[in-house]
Amino acid sequence: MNLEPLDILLQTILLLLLAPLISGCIRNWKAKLQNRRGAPVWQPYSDLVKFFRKDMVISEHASWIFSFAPYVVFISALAAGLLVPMVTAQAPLSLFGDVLALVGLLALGRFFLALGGLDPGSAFGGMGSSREMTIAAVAEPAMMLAIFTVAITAGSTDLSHIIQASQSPTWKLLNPTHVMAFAALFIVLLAETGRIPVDNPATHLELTMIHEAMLLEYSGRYLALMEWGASIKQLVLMTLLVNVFFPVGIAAANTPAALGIGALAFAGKLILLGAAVVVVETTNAKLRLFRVPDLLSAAFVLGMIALLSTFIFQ
Amino acid sequence: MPLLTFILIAPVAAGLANLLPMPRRVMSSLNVLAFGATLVFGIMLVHQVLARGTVTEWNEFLYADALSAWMVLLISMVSLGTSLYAGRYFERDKANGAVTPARAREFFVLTPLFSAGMFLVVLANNLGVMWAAVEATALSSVLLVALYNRKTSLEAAWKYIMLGSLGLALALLGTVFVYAAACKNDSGPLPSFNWSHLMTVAKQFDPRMIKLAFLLALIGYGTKAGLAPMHTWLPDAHSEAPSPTSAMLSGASLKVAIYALLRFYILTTACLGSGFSRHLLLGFGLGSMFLAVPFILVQRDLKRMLAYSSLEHVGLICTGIAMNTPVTIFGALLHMGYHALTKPVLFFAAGNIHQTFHSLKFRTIGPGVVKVLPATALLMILAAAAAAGLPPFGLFFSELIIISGGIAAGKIIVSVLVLLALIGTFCGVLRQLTRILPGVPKPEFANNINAAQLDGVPAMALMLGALLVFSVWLPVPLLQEIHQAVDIIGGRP
Amino acid sequence: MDNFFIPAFLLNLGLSGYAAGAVAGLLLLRFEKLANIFSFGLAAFASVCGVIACVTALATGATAQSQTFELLPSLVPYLQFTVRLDSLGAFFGLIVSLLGMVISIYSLGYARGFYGRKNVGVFAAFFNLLLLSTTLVFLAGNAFFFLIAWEIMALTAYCLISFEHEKEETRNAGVLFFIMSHIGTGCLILGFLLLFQASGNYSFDGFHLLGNAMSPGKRDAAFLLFLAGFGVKAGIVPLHIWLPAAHSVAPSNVSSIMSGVVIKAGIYGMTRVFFDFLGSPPEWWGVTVLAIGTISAVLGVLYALMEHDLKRLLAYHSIENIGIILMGLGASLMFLHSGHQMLASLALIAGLYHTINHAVFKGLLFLGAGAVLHATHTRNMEEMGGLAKRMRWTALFFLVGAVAISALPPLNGFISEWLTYQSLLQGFGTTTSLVRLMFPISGAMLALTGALAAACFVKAFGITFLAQPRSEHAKNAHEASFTMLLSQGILTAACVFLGLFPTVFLKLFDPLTQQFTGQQLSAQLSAANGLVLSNATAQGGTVSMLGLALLGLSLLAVPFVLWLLFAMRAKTRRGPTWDCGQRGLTPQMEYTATGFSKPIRMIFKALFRPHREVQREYDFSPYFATTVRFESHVEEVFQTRIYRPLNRLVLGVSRRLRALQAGSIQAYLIYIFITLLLLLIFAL
Amino acid sequence: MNPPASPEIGSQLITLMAALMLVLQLLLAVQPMLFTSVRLYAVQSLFLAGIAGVVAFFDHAGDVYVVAALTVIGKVIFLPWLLNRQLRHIKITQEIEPLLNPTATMMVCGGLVLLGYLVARPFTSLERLGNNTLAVAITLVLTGFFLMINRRKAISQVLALLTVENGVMLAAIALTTYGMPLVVEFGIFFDVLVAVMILGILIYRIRETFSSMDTSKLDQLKG
Repeated sequence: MNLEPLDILLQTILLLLLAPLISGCIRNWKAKLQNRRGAPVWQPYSDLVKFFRKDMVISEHASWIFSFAPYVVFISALAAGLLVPMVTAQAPLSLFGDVLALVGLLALGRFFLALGGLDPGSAFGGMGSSREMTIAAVAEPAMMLAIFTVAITAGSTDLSHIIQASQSPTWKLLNPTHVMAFAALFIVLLAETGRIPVDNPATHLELTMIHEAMLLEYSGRYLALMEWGASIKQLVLMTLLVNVFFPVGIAAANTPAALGIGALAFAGKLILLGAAVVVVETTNAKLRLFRVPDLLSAAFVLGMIALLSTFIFQ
Repeated sequence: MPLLTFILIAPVAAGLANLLPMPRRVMSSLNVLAFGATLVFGIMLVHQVLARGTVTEWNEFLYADALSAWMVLLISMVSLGTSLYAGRYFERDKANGAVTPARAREFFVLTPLFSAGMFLVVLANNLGVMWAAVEATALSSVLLVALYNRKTSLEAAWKYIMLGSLGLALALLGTVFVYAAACKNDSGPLPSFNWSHLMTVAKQFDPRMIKLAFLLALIGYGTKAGLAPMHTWLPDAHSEAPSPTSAMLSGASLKVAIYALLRFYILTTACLGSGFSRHLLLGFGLGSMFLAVPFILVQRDLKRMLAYSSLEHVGLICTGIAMNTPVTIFGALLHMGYHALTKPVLFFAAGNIHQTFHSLKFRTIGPGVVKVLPATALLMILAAAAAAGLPPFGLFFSELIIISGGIAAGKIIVSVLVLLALIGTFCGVLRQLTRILPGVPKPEFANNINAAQLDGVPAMALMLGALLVFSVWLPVPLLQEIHQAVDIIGGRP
Repeated sequence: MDNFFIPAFLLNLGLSGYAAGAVAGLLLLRFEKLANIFSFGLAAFASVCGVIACVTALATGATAQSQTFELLPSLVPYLQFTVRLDSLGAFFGLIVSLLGMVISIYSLGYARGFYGRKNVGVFAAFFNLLLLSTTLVFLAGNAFFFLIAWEIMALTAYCLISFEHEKEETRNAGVLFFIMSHIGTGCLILGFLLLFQASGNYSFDGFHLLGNAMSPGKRDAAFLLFLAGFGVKAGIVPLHIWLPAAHSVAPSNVSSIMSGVVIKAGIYGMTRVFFDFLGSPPEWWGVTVLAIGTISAVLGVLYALMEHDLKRLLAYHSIENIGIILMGLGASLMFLHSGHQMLASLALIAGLYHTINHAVFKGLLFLGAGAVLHATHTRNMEEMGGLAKRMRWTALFFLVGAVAISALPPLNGFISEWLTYQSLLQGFGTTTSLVRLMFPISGAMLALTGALAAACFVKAFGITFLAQPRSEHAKNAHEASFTMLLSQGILTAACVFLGLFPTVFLKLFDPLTQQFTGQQLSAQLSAANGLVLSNATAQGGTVSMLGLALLGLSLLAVPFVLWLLFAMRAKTRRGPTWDCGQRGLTPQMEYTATGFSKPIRMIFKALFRPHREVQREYDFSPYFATTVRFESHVEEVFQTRIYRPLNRLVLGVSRRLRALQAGSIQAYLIYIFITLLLLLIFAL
Repeated sequence: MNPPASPEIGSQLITLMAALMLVLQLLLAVQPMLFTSVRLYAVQSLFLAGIAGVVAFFDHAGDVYVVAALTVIGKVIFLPWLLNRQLRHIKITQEIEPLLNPTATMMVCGGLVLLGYLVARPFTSLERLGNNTLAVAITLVLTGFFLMINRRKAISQVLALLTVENGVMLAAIALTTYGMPLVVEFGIFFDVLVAVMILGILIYRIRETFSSMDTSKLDQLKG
């Protein structure tokens, strides 16, 4: 497998442009579902531009870590995105890293995000970092179990290879294993992207917020990078979910037709998943922090069952 | 030249000379001189034994084989170290008013006689004479134990002499039985009671008598050697005696008693085959090892702890011999030697500590000896590491050799037990010494830092140095000589 | 043999270098500066020799079959002072020499803190002896010799741990360490004795694959004995009890060498015995090791999270990483059982790669912690903070170490855990028995461990280096001296190198896997001519830290372009942190280390059983307290449930037995009398 | 003495005296007066000497006369004198409460006698003079031992020790053709003398420091 600069460039652009749109859509549909008009779907773009234009206020207690974190968060998410096949079955950079590397990159981003939250020395930041790392810690095993299930059935940890394998006729699309693994991973998605019932992306109420609490001291282009990074991460996880479990219509070859179909299918799947997220967010209330582990342990158990069923069905 | 005679005469001469009023310096240097001489003679003796097998004098009244030669070396080393240390020790005691000059002289007179007795034990050919000599060592050392004339030291001396002489009475009965067996054996008017003779005819002895004899000797000489449960006098005597005497008792006298016991053991083995005597000795050896552990673990007194560790080592030596394979016996003899070099150092260090802190209770001494007596503490740490069986000191080797030999001979359980006991002792010693050696000294001692700092250090350093050297390198003749001793004990001609 | 000449020569040079260093330290007792320079200088020189020797030996294949030479003539039966350089020995020799070199350099600066206070000469001498004995542990070719080196290692380690013996805490920690280690040694002696009984001598060559010739019972007994014996040294749960105490009270360079190298002696021993001596393993061996590894990893990191003593925290992470290493070894044993040589080598490499990685980054972290202690005179993280501004370089190095130990790309920790994941995942297919569930489960636990470790080091770095200083000490902290920084820099570079160029380093494993599993993997493990690390399967599954790093750098273009487009004119100014309007944010308002790990403490309450105590003083209503005192601490369940009761039992029994020596001469006479009667009756 | 008397008479004499020694031992065991004890010991030693003499007479063994002489000088004359002197010096006349009351003491002694006979039985065939002298000897040793346990006064413990020693000597005479070799006899003899002297010194010092010679007070050293 050789690297194609064009693919890399295209996918990078796709990630950069698509990510804010997704968050915009989700926000908008949520409003609709709650009988509000809601901000337009392209609101995030204008937010980002605005943030970039603005001056920055940096806490006097902060050290260089504070300024270093946004770049790491943003770039790690972006790099992770280049490891996932989106429209084409062959991810542009799957040579550089498999699904484990992807998890690793996201973790790297989280690591520096949390440090950035601690650096200014405000109680909110510390609280946010603490909770973020805790939830990530309990989410990680569930995520890994789900991924293992897929990786074991596909016999590889290479995402492109997993998806190619999933397109092979022998692949049972809706076998219980994958259903449960999907469920587990979906819960993890909610946790990782800071959605209700784990976190409330809209709130700035100190007792409930997690992700926002860490960003509280950020402003200007750093804030932009942080937000953007977050939405890219969300896009990456959603892509992972949809493309691994519903590999329909992914372009196997680089013919325009195939690409077109692939793009459409991809968009369609994202819309569906986004809708699912919206429904969950509107129909649930945010959980108390110490109930969250129960949810995630449920995800873990689902992953376990998924594994056991692979064990049974093989 | 009549080596054996010289070996006996040198210390006696020194002791008698010390009866005359002389300054302390002269007396101690006389002792040093005498024991230096015996050491040299001992080395020469080793060579003669290697050359001729056995050395006899006064038409076979004195008799030395490899085993005796080995013992002679040990006794001389310990006595030499002791007399090197004793001089300054009693100077300070006099300064503290702990002893009167007369009593100090008593020490310088009795110690050489004590060693002379021990030399006679290992050189006597006649078992009866050997017994008398053992009794003599007991008598000469009891006054040394009582030297300080404190209540406790008198108590210790009383227990020592009573238990000791009782045990020795039993040992005498055992000796009588052996002699009786000899009488029954040959019809001559007055049969020879010489070891060299008995061994030649041991086969024909009446087994029942020899059995009884060995039992009595085991209890009798076992009392003197401090085998459990006859050991009860040992911690008292060792802790109450002046440190040089404790060193002599633990370093030499215990082993001499073992030597006497060994003679009977060899005889019995030759007569009855190894089974009977071996199992008894094994039982007592292991018993002593295991009894020592709890007493060390919860000990409150430094010198008593050292005494119990001696008990443990004696037990190990007996176990090694009782396992009765060439390797284990070799290990046991080696262990004797290394222990004789190690334990005195510890007692000397204890002596320095006692004179500086005026107590031996761990609680009173408290932490921080390293700060108060740096040199002593350092040497003590090294010696303790050696005694606890840590490399690079020889006791680690000898212990591992004994255990390996046991395993090689298929005695797994015994070896495991030995290992357990050793670990237990290690933990105890470490726990106790950590209570006193490191740390910050109590305020009341913080001021007399460096007091008596270098006294006795040369003696300790000498013995420790010897231990270290002989741990990594044994002269070939010595090695051969130990192997001969192994054959003697193992009953292989 | 000629390609063995250079290593042999250098080894001798190195060993004698250590010895010389020790002697120099003792000779120059009175001149501390000279002692410091000469002794540690010689140590550094010796370890450089060691590094070169081991690398050349591994690279030139001098270790293909083991090479031996006698160090000294021996006089006692069974004992030979055989130095034996085979691939495994050389690999661990490399670790000890590398760390030894760096830490000797560090000590040059660190030991200055002892001037006038403690005796630097003695310290340096023990340090050299520790390095010497540890090297000999890895190179001994004779079990007897091995045990000697092992015990000397323990002895010197004990002396170094309790070097600052003025504190009682230190003394107790030292005793605990030495007792545990001695019990472990007891197990080792028994284990070796079992082997010895089978082979008749103590030579390691004679032990090779000896287990196949032993009766299964003895073989399993030996396995368990060695597992326990080496486990104590490695600090596996539940035998780890000594480790946090000892590592935290020791001088930091000692903690660094202990955690980086000495506990690895346990790993060395297990690898040596399980793969070299005991022959083809039954399945339950691998399962046991894997299980123990998993448990140690999870519990280690959980207890680490509960600590706010920086060095105890790092110590618990040593337990965690030992667990991860054992996961690799255990998996490898299971693969050997099921006859998958290729996977066995992969798992073995994973374990050993993590061994050197842990050595590097844990060494680095302890050195960093040492620098922090040096500057703030406290181990309590709650009194630190804001050091990133005052100790820029230390902060940078510590951060790299933290990222590495949290197994985050692009550093070395990630590589070895990636290899572990790979072997675990592929392990699932190797058997159809239920046992295979072990693999994904321990994989998931590994993930949990990794995430918790990340959390823990966000806390460690964040609370220590970020935000405002929480105490005067922290406020007046100063950067460490040059040598201390240099050494940390070297280890940081090592972290980066081992992360970015694993395929280069993996070549060194070839002789090793060749020796134990008959496979050479470095070729299959590297793809795209060495730029990419592959999992050696056809289905792919590749990772390239180098690639990701370059990608990351090139992606910096994006923010740059955006900056050009929009933010050219945006200004940046400093302002106070948002303080909710009441002016002035004080350090007391910052999140504490304890607070940071509170959620986790709550989640795992069942395990931690935290002791919590709140005292409120109030005038009229408890909701308006005038003063509040909050106390909370977590004590290890092993401490409270196993070790303390055991200790009490032993001492209690001993105290009872003291009554035997009651002081009455009549009683003593009775003892003898009864013995006499019994013997007489027995003789009848 | 030209007509060599028949061995029967000798052996009967010996048996008689041995029996008397045993009786004295038992008396010694139960009666508390110290001066009496010393006298009893002296008489017992006299019988020992007598036995030695008889043996020497009937076996024409010159050495054994020496043994008898030594016994008389040492144990019948010197030691009792020494002990009496001590007793007078420290003005203690009574053994107060022994551990066991006389009845129990006697019963224990009876048991010990039994054991002594059991132990000696295999060897009775080997004895030339008088049967079961050896049994008496072993019994003396055992009872003497028990006496040491049973007594508290330092001096009576010493006495007990000396009776043990008597038993050993009796065994020596009973078992061996012509007694032990002279050198050994001398060695033993002087050892015993020195031992008693040293014990005397110790008793004296103990009396000085403890103002009592009750050995059950000597229990400071524990553990």
